[in-house]
Amino acid sequence: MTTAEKIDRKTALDLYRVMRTIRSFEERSMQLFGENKIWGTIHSYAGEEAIAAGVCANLRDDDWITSTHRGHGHCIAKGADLGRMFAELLGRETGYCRGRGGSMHIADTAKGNLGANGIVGGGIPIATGAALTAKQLGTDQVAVSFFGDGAANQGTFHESLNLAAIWKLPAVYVCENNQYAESLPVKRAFAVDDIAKRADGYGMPGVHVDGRDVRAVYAAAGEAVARARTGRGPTLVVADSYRHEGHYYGDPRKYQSKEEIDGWRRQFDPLADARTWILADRLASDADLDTVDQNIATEIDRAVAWAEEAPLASPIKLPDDVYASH
Amino acid sequence: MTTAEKIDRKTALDLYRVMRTIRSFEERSMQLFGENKIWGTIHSYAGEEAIAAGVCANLRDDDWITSTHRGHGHCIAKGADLGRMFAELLGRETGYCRGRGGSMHIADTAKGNLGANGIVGGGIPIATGAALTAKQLGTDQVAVSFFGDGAANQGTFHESLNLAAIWKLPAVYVCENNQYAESLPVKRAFAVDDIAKRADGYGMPGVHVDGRDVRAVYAAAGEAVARARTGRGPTLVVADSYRHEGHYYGDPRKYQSKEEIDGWRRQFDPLADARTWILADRLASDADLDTVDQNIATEIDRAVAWAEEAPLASPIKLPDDVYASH
Amino acid sequence: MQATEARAPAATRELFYNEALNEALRLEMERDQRVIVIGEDIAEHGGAFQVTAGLLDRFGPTRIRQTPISEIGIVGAAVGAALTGLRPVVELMYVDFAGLAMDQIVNQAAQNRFMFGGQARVPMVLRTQGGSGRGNAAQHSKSLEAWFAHVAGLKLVMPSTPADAKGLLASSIRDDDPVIFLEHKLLYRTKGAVPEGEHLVPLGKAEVKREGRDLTIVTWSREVLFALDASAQLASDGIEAEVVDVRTLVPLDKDLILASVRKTHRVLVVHEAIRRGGYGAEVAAMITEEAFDDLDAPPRRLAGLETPIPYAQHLEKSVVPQVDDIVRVAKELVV
Amino acid sequence: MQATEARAPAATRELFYNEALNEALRLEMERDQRVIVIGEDIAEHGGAFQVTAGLLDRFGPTRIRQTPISEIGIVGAAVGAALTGLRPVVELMYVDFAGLAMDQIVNQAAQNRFMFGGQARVPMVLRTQGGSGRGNAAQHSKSLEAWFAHVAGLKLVMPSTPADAKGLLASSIRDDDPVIFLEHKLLYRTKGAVPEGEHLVPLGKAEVKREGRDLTIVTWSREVLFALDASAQLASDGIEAEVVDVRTLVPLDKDLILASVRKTHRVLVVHEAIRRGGYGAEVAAMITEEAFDDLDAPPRRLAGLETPIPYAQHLEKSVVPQVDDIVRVAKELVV
Ligand SMILES: Cc1ncc(C[n+]2csc(CCOP(=O)(O)OP(=O)(O)O)c2C)c(N)n1
Ligand SMILES: Cc1ncc(C[n+]2csc(CCOP(=O)(O)OP(=O)(O)O)c2C)c(N)n1
Ligand SMILES: [Mg+2]
Ligand SMILES: [Mg+2]
Repeated sequence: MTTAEKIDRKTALDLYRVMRTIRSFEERSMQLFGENKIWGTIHSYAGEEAIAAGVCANLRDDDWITSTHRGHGHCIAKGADLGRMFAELLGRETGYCRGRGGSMHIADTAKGNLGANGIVGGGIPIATGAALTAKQLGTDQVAVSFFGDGAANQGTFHESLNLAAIWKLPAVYVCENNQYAESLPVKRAFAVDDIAKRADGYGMPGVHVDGRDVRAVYAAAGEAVARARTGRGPTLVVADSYRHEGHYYGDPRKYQSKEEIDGWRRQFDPLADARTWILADRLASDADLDTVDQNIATEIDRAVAWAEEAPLASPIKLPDDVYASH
Repeated sequence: MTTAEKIDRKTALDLYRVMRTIRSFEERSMQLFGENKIWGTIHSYAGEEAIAAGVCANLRDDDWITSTHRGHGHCIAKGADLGRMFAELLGRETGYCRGRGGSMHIADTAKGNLGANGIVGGGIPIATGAALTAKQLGTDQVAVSFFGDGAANQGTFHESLNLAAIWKLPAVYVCENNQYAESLPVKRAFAVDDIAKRADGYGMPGVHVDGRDVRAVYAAAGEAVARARTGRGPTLVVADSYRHEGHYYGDPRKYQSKEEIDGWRRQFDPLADARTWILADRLASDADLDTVDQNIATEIDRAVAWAEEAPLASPIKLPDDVYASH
Repeated sequence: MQATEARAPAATRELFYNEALNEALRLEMERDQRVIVIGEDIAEHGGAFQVTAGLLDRFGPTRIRQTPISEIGIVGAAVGAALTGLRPVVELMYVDFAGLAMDQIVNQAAQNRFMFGGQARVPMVLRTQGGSGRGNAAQHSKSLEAWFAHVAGLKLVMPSTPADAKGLLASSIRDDDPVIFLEHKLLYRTKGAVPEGEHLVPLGKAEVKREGRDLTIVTWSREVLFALDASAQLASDGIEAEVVDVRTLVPLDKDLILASVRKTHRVLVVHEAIRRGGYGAEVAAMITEEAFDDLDAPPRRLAGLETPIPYAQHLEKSVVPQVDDIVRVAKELVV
Repeated sequence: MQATEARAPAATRELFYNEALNEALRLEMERDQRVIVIGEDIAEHGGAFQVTAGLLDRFGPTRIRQTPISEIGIVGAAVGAALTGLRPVVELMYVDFAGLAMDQIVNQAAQNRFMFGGQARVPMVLRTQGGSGRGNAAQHSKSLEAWFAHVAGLKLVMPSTPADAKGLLASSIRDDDPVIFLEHKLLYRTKGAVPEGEHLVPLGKAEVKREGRDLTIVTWSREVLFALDASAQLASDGIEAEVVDVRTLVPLDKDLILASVRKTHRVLVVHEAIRRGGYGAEVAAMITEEAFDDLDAPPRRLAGLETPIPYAQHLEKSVVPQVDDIVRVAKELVV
């Protein structure tokens, strides 16, 4: 485990703000889904906010990420506009993908988010390719791939990490171990305790970090990003975490007991934890944090209202949107 | 490295016989290819005989193997009939696959050889499935997958080893590290020195063995097979080796220097080595071994003659051979 | 394989399509110890579409073998298991993931028997589901039957009703070749009468789901339901459409399709997959080749637009054939 | 994109098909630093079919990026590279290996632009080769164009001559969408006149490779050569076949094909891939839909038998259309 470092007020508040935004975004999406305004599927990132926040705080706008089906958090942490995100979920013309993508496919290429991905493990090679671009063009950009514990058993994980290692690419592989891949608990999916051990097999450093603690994630990712940016190659970061909700909205969670859920949820709440240490370290007051919370609540309301006012995505000429050149 | 154990006369002679048979088979196939009697592609196993021989000496007829594009050696070591092998290469009706398969696709299911495979890494999941059958039906059969260093960078390797580890399957994964995947040297394909290290990431033992020394292979595989047979789960065995010939018949080997080839070929000749230690350990005399060699030479001649006498494979009703039931 | 359709009809009950599949799995697993189910999320959760619900309790975790997310590893393990004595049924959660496992499906499962000169058989079923209609967007909504149809060595089944689902799944499990069994996500919660007990529908037999004299609609999977709805509307305009449910795309029941076309002289082929290179092209080309002189008009195809499936509900509907589209094109064809 | 065909004709030389491809790669790499080649065995060895021979020396190992055997990783890396500013050309050694990489080809490369509402483009080329004729058997001899044609978001090119190979590869590299570029293993050592310097053949344009009035043979890739040979034989029997080389399967040049059919009234579609679900079905169905009344006979298809490709030379020939087969079927059609 990488230990957390002391953090200044600005960073602490930034991290807190991102985490709170993600949590509030997820709460509102769930609500909208419950109201039948969003359809398809959504996967809540609640409980895992520290990972996206801690990692992306180390990134520039021109660094790249690839994200997952559980992608709202990564998108927000990389700087997305909430209104355009809601608009996407609501199938509006103003959505990031003009209603073509939905929750599982939001990209925000202007901010370096190359996209969520409905294919488990599908983003890992893509981030690897982005890192190749940086290396090839001699920039100091970094590519980060977020993926779950489940994705670590996909062939794409294996092939990509090896490519990045032999080519010393500026890539960071962030495995969000939220204990489950749908209904399959990690202990039934791995015969090895620490997923980070797999890094040894590729000849890259593997770091295991407490994904609840945004300071620890921030520090570990900071090291990995610096390593990548300075040409020292890729890193695998495994962050332990827990998803508060079911795998998807409506998951009956037959594979978990109520005790387990309640216990873990209490134990794994990076947002509550952040509040605690921020106060304990006197980096901000209760009132400061309440203000952050309120501002975010207002921002979310505005974003939803903006999205709901927008016209539905236009179905005209969909076939013309398939190719860039005709 | 697993150290070689003392070996008795019968075992030594058996191992020698199998290795010599493989070598002679390869020599003759190359010759037939040069005479335009075999077409397509052939990949010589010369130089790697100790691996197939050492591993398969631990197997029963009802144990399974999956093999590779470089599959003649595995096939012979698992007990195949040389005549039917040559007949296959010569496109005869009496060939193992009635001329449909050729060198890259010889199977001998009666002896548990589920088949060579033209897809690098393609046999690894299949062996895993065979091991699942053994476990499911409660037999004590074992499944061995042979594959190259190149295949160890395929997704199938990763996914299969993980499945076998979590399910404790009676499988043995034998990685034949002959230093190249076509023109790519292992040092450019891996950023890790020892491929066997990858086993750690799956929670299974990884053993690195000198693939030149049939005694070492026999011993290491013996342990792995015993482990599998007694329900203790899978093992990854990595055997270092060198292919004497090019990747395929006709390979110009632009990626290797003459010095390298000559040096390694001298250094890596499991058959010459075997002769040396068999004599040194007084397990057999020069004359004994010469007799073995001569018998094999005769057997090969007979096998080729038998194959050449057979009719060409019949093209009639090929479409009826696609399905088992209509 | 023997059809039971000739025997005295069994008692039936109304079941959902996914319940019918579940029943087929249960019965075949009871009948034959070698049948196992292997896939993601199929144990406690009962499968993404509840097709394996309750089977874990009945058969335990070794026969209901839940896997990590490793599509090619899983399909390949099924190939190996099938070669060595089991009869695995793989659940691939979405057909869209087939691109991860296509090598084992094609180069290994489909080709094994031929390539090795008939030494082995590969009795496995790959069950999966496709189609749009649930807002799952481009990576979870495709219809890929055309890929499988174009592979020598696979059989290909796409049932549209609960009874066919049960009967065809049982037949597929008993078949000695690799069978791709494609369900549709919007069929799972459709209901229909399903025979109790053993019920086998033979592979390779299409069915006339509605008789008519004015045109033949050849279709499969969810579009069969759309075609039946459309036919009802057409009937009220005096147009009698015959609806042929292909059911098994490979082997294709040419005789039944051609007999219908020879009766109606007009044919509309409908499917949800994109039109370009869809299996509808094969069906249309086959009909033209075999029944050119019986045709009063060229076979028409109505199929998905050439786009990935978009997310938003109204967009999604706009790219795949709906009931109204069938009515419209059928009228054009008959006029 | 602009065709140079209208300009003054450039000087030509006789080149092999693989040399022509090599030249296109070299020129495009010189022209645009963002073009890189990525694949197995492409460096010192020069590619399994010598298409990248000499490029390592010229451009070095970072632009001629030789990879381990990791098909899905490689194709996925190309997708990521294309999204972020490079223009990668992937060499997939055999199209038969596409089953390992199909997910990245389809769910990622092809769908990216649409799925994300037009935010990005994926300017990559996947070069690979298929076809039988070298005794490589079932896992190294397939023709899989029908899979790619059935994917929304891919373009699909299959040149038959060295000049087209050069001109279409250059155009594909300059195209902003993912292009699947399918070569044929038996074309590499065929020769033809190839324009020097910049030579672009536009995507989406078929070409009449031989004019005729009695029937149209629509075909692509290696079968174009067979069709030309067959046409010569037919001519000596007084039958004048027009040979249309489709060149780009997606987008398909319907106009040119239909114009030919409207002239000859009879059409034979020939391809090497297995017939069931082959792209020939699409071409035949399209022709029937668009030119029914111009047809004197149903479009015929001549294609591969529905088997994996066998190893032995005489078996291999027996399952894919040969020159004699074309002659025979063409005669049946014209009588
Ligand atoms: C290739 C593929 N296989 C299966 C699925 C279905 N699926 C969606 S999410 C998921 C679990 C992913 O687990 P993990 O990677 O741990 O991410 P988490 O959901 O826990 O964040 C599965 C199996 C999929 N989308 N893609
Ligand atoms: C999936 C796949 N990719 C590429 C190839 C082409 N190919 C055939 S053998 C080979 C090298 C294999 O290397 P390795 O696994 O080390 O086996 P070796 O040939 O050294 O025995 C390659 C790249 C193939 N047959 N299958
Ligand atoms: Mg997880
Ligand atoms: Mg090797």
